[in-house]
Amino acid sequence: MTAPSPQRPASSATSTRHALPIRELALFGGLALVVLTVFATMGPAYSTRMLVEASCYAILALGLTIQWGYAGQFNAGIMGFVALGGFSATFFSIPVNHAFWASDLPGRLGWVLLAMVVVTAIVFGISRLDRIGVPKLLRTILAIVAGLVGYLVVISWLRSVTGDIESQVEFIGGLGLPVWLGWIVGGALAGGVGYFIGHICLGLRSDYLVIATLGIAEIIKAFLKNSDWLTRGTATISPLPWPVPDPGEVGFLTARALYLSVTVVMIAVIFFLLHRAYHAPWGRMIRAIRDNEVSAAAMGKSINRRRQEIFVFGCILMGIGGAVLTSFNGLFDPQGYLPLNHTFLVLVMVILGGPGNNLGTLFGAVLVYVIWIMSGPMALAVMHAIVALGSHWFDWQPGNLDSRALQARVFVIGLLILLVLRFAPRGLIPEKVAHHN
Amino acid sequence: MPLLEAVDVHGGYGGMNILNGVNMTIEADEIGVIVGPNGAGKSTMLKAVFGLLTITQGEIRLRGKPITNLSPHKLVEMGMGFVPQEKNIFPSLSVEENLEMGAFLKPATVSRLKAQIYEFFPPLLEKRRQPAGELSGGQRQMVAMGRALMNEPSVLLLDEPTAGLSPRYMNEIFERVKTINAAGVGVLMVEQNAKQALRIAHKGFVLAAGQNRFSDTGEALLNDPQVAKSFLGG
Amino acid sequence: MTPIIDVRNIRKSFGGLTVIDDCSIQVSKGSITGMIGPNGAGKSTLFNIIAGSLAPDSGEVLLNGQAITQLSANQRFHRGLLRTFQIAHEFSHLTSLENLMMVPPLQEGENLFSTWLRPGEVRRQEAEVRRRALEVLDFVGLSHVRNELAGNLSGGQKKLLELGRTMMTDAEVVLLDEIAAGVNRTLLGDLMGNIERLNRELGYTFLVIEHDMDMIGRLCDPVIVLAQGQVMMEGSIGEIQNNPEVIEAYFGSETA
Amino acid sequence: DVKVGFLGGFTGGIESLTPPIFDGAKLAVQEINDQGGLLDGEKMVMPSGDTTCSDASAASNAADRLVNSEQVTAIVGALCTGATIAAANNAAIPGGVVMVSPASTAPAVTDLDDDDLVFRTVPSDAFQGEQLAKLLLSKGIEDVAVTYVNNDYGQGLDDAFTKTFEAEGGSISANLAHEDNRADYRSEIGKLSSGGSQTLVVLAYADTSGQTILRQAYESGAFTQYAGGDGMVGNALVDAVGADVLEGMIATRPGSPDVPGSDIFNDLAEKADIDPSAVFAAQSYDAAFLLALAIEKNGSADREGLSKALRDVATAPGETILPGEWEKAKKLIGEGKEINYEGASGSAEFDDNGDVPGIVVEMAVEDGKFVTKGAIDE
Amino acid sequence: MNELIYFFNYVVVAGSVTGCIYAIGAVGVTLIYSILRFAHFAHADMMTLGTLAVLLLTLAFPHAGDPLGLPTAIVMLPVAMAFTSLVAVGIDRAFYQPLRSHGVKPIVMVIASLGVTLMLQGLIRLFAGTGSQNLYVDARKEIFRIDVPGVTRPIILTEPQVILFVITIVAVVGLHLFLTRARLGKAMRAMSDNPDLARASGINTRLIITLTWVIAGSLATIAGTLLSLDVAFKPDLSFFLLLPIFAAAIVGGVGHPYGAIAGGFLVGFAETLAVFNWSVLLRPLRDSLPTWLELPSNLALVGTEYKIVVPFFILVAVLIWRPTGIFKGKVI
Ligand SMILES: Nc1ncnc2c1ncn2[C@@H]1O[C@H](COP(=O)(O)OP(=O)(O)OP(=O)(O)O)[C@@H](O)[C@H]1O
Ligand SMILES: Nc1ncnc2c1ncn2[C@@H]1O[C@H](COP(=O)(O)OP(=O)(O)OP(=O)(O)O)[C@@H](O)[C@H]1O
Ligand SMILES: [Mg+2]
Ligand SMILES: [Mg+2]
Repeated sequence: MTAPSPQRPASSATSTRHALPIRELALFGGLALVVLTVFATMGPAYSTRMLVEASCYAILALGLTIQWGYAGQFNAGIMGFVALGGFSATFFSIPVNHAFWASDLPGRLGWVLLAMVVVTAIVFGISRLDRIGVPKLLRTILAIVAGLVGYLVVISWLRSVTGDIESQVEFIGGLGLPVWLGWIVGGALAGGVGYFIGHICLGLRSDYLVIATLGIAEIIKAFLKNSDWLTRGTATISPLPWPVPDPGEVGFLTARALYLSVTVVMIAVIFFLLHRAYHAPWGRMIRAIRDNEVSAAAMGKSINRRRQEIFVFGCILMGIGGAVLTSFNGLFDPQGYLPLNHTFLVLVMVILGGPGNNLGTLFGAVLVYVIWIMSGPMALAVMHAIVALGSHWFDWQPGNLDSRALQARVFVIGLLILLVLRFAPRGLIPEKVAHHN
Repeated sequence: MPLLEAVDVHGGYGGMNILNGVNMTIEADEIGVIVGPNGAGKSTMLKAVFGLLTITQGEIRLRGKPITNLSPHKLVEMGMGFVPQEKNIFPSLSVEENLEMGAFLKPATVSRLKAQIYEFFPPLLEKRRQPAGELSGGQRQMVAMGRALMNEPSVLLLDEPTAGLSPRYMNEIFERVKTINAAGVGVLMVEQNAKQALRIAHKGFVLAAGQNRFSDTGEALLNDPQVAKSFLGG
Repeated sequence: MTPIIDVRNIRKSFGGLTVIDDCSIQVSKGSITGMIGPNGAGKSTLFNIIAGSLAPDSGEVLLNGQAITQLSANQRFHRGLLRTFQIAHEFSHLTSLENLMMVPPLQEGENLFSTWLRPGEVRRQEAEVRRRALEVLDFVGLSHVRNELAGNLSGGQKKLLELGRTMMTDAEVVLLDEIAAGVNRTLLGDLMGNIERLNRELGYTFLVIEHDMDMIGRLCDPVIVLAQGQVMMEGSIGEIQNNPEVIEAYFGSETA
Repeated sequence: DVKVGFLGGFTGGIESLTPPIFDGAKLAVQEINDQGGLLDGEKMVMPSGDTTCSDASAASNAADRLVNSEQVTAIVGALCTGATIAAANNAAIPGGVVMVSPASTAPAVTDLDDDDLVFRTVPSDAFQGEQLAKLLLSKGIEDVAVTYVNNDYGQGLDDAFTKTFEAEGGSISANLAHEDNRADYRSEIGKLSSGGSQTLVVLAYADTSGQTILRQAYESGAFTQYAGGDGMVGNALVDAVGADVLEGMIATRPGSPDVPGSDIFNDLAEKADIDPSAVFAAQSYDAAFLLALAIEKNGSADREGLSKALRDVATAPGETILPGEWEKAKKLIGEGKEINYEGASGSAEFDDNGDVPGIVVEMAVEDGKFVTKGAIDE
Repeated sequence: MNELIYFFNYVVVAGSVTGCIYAIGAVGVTLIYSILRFAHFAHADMMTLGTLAVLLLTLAFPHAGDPLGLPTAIVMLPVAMAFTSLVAVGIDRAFYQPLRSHGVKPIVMVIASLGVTLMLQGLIRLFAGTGSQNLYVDARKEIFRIDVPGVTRPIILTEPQVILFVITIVAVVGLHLFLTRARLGKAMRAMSDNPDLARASGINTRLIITLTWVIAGSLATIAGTLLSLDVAFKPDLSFFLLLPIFAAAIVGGVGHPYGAIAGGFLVGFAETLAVFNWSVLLRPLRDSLPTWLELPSNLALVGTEYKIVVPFFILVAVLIWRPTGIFKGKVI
């Protein structure tokens, strides 16, 4: 028994099936208009920058739309994968620190890493002791004790080596390789971590996944932030090389336009791949699993593998997007990865555009990013106007005007989420229902 | 004055009409049975009566009073009871609590009625502390029925109450419906075990594609060869 | 001849309550075996154990003489073991047609890389699958709602969809859990004809839980009676309907 | 109009420190406009951008907006070091825009490869940390526990402090980073107090972790003496934690009470209803004033040549210009004379890296207020 | 002995305080989860909002608590609770109710609550500024230093901590009684199970939902106020509590108030113990240790900078070991 449910995508999609995609055209036309307005008011250099960033966010949003829109996995840890991608891009592209490699530190670090592997292997071995008849309780106790002791030992070694790295050579430096290599590895790294997380969490309920991913993102960030030997921590690394000539060489506009063309090509490729996959039986299977796992298992689909696959796929995109974004920003700062900017904003993009609809996601990414960027100055202007009126009528003189105005931006993003959910719960360009006649 | 009256009811889900002018009348001492093919709109009709659906045209009256689009808990206060076809229990509440919820508006009579229900469905007594979601299909059906009876309704809407029940309980349900009807409760039920249902029915309605196809006494429908062939399985 | 399904000494209890109690049954190849029993006898639980949705506490399940107890539900599916659910488990946000189209195993298009690298092959298979799905929809009388989301179907239509899914791929054994409940009797008559045909012509084996005696009577031989987690008796429908114990436990005293 | 931008952390980690700093800069703008404006009577305007302090992309974005959309001539800011570096590398340096930061204290700014475009009116933490260490030792405090906020500010300050303190014979029983903005620091305080020191040095912000730590440290009863860096200076802190608790707390901050500019600035600020002792307000005033002088000297609102002009007006030789003396300066520049700005926070003698020599002031809590005790001698 | 007192002060007391706060927060989250079926991310900001109300009231009447000998904030608590409940109900009507009647998936509700979080955060900061403020206006927190004979260190407890312990117990017991005994409590659970059927049983679902928000809003106010009494009011304090609170609710088994308590204390103590420097406890043994074994000065499991990650390790560990949480996350 269900209450009258207005969720009737079938019929709504039916009615517009054959006509021109008027809705899409109108929305994208409107978006183009908005972007042009920005170009006119903010100048081409800044606006191109905005577009590049929006395109990086679009890659992130596509990653999320796969996970959430396709498969119903709600990943609230986007920030973590972005940070991983950013780290990889940084590590590959910045110059080699010769002081580090000339010292005995790489060797020592290598030994510690080896010790880490050995300890893990020992603990793993102990945890398998029950296979040869050791009682389970004893095995568990042994494993925990060995793990704890091993952990404390390795950690103290690691602390000493990293302490020396920090005091002698500051940090280990980079690899001095082309940056696109870092992007690819960033994707792989994020995918790898995604695999690990998925392994633990995907069996859980969806709301647990939200919390777990939220936490893991914090862990990744805490690690990057506090591992000064690896990332320089809060001291930040900049500038980062670009795959195309940078503004110092060819000026802001040209450099950014070149960068934009790189990201646009990437998006086009990703888009094409996703489109193919979604409209193939693969997409149908994923939606089926999202709907009803018990039944999908009974229909012979291997749920865990598929969920894993899709989670990793999404994470890879997030890693790549994060890498591209970080390179563009020209600065690696672990503290700069914030849930608000790198998780919730992406979330809003996907909600607004339409989870599960790639085109909608793209639309959402660009629109929301423009709103996000413009909301700062706009909030300020509005606030100034209000205060001007307020002081005129009531002699109201609030302090901290600018600070307060910018808080309003957080408010606006929140309100935007709610309004979209309220009036277009499935996004402005909703997921389509497949029809066959 | 008829107990329940539906006149030219139109309605559906989110803009699409499923019911295209359904008429039904039952008197206070009558059992009405709705039969028809799957997807005909039988359940939709019951939901419409019970206020779970927006009716776009037509009227529904209870004892002459219009109840069109009244909210369900008002109707419960007016003595209506409903057993839905699907999702008809509270899965995480124990069996006993499910029954108590049935008598939410009449807390005073809970223990007396509970005892009655257990007597009627002995398997539930054993399971009364178990969450209803862990019950077998048939046991769930018993809980659903029991829950509706707990309110001592004066009009009872039943959507396939015997689906999934063993023959023994199916028969008992029909008996029970007869008994409570004899005590003055009007019953409107949807059934796919149509032959048995029509046997106890005073009125039968054959619904197809959201419209009345035949309406007559139960007996007459049973004996109509065309009805039997197309709707009752020969 | 080895039975196609051989359930050996299965036990299952839920928190102290034993639901299946050392139960063994055999289903011989090519039969339509019925299973009846009072509500709560453990029939659906036994199905879940055979199909792999539930793990037994002890005992073994064999399919064609091979132990499958350790296999997961989806692996059992690939061995030709199909089932329906008593409480319909449709994919509510897929259309009826898609509900059926997603069933065939090993579709090329389910591999992410194939969708990118071999689009032609994927499309060809897809057309084939669609053709079959449309046939099945026709079969179970749901063609007119093929583009409707399955979640919006009526109760009976969902049950029909459940049945339709088992026809989407070549099965060895099909487990049907009360498909008749909620299905219009006229339509059910047609469906029974089709089940018989599948059984005769394609050699499907069926294990059918049902409370509808007409259906059991028309289709099934033998019939197993389950009560309180144990096999009470096994025999033809005639034997069963005349057994006083079964009458007492199942049919109720006043009917037979 | 001539635009000089302001970059600050209006939201995020230092959002409560930012407004007074912005006020300092706006005070300079106000004066300049009141006293005849820039160049040919053009008005100086100051668009602002929010760096959020911690988010590099927001910082470079805000900077980019100032550089490319607002087309500013120069920038006051940013405040947090990360933001300054991000803004410089991504917008200001490629765009050839001079930045003068009034608050970025981390040593990293010194090493920036900046085409001589990045300056600051605040000494590097390296210096303040040393001075704080020496100050404590000179008061006979030789055994301390240190905690610092885990960011570039806290870390830089801590590095310098620890090095000097230990080198000069002090001992540090515990040295602990803490995350900003947590609810509870009892476990941190537990660790800090486990070494038995009676003095706790807190290198954090008065609004956030610093305050909570002091309050909880007092509640734990483990310490008798507190000390802190510039981030801890603020009467709000005393009000919040309790005057009797903090009585005698020692602190340092950059700035110079002895330069004549300081008193003038205090007067000006008080007249404009701004707290003159607010951290970095004076530095911010100086940054804005200096940039205005440089623009005047450069003779146009162009970015070209501004950094050279800035060095000219800031450093000796030349006639001394004090805060508030815009008219005089304008006149002198008009006459083609050399000038040398001596600011509210110091002499602003930039070295090759764009850093200023530090003057660090000793502060103490007395009678429920932070009072300035005078510059610390080298 | 000194070391034991030290342990008591820094682990037992600190852990209990954190635990209590997490627990009350987690109970609220769990309650909303079990009735409305979604993870309410705005809970932490409801805490802040409630505390803000308390703060404003306290500022307005700084001495209201004096005659009772209680901190003014505590006296103002009921008023603030009423206010917050009202706001919570209003938010529900404006934002959640329409979604619910659309029959959206729970995850969409979660997202809506994220939206509410951001909105509340923006609003609170817009009005309250950003700095931190003490809830003891014109008053001083009382600190009880209990001397243990023969030891130099005293046991330290503060007034708000004592109040916190008392209120936690009262709130939990009361809530449990309400949920299990009261008819309305059962109706709430029924509502969470199957809202349509609840309506078909004559249960006034609107009333239930309103009641849920009243309870949740009140609990949030209590948690926020007690926390702020113990530390200080800060507009974004609660965001840092959100994650541990959710970890606590899940670890305890979502939908189970006692589980939430257990989870809260587990997470609170885990945090405290993980960063505790165990070498302090070993210090008395220092002299009897062999000379080659030098006692490291820092024997904490993780540095305090990693404290924030502790709840998640607990979460993941518990979820792997027992996916439904300690108390078998069934609904209440
Ligand atoms: N998850 C569970 N937890 C506890 N008890 C359960 C669970 N699932 C089933 N049971 C109990 O096991 C018994 C058998 O249930 P089962 O569903 O197998 O019955 P059935 O024979 O299919 O009955 P029906 O004909 O009514 O569908 C019932 O008493 C039921 O209450
Ligand atoms: N929630 C819904 N949204 C949209 N359409 C629905 C919904 N529920 C049912 N329908 C459609 O309404 C029609 C009638 O459904 P209804 O449930 O009333 O059938 P029924 O006569 O009860 O059938 P059955 O005997 O199979 O239970 C069906 O075609 C179904 O697809
Ligand atoms: Mg129906
Ligand atoms: Mg069953």
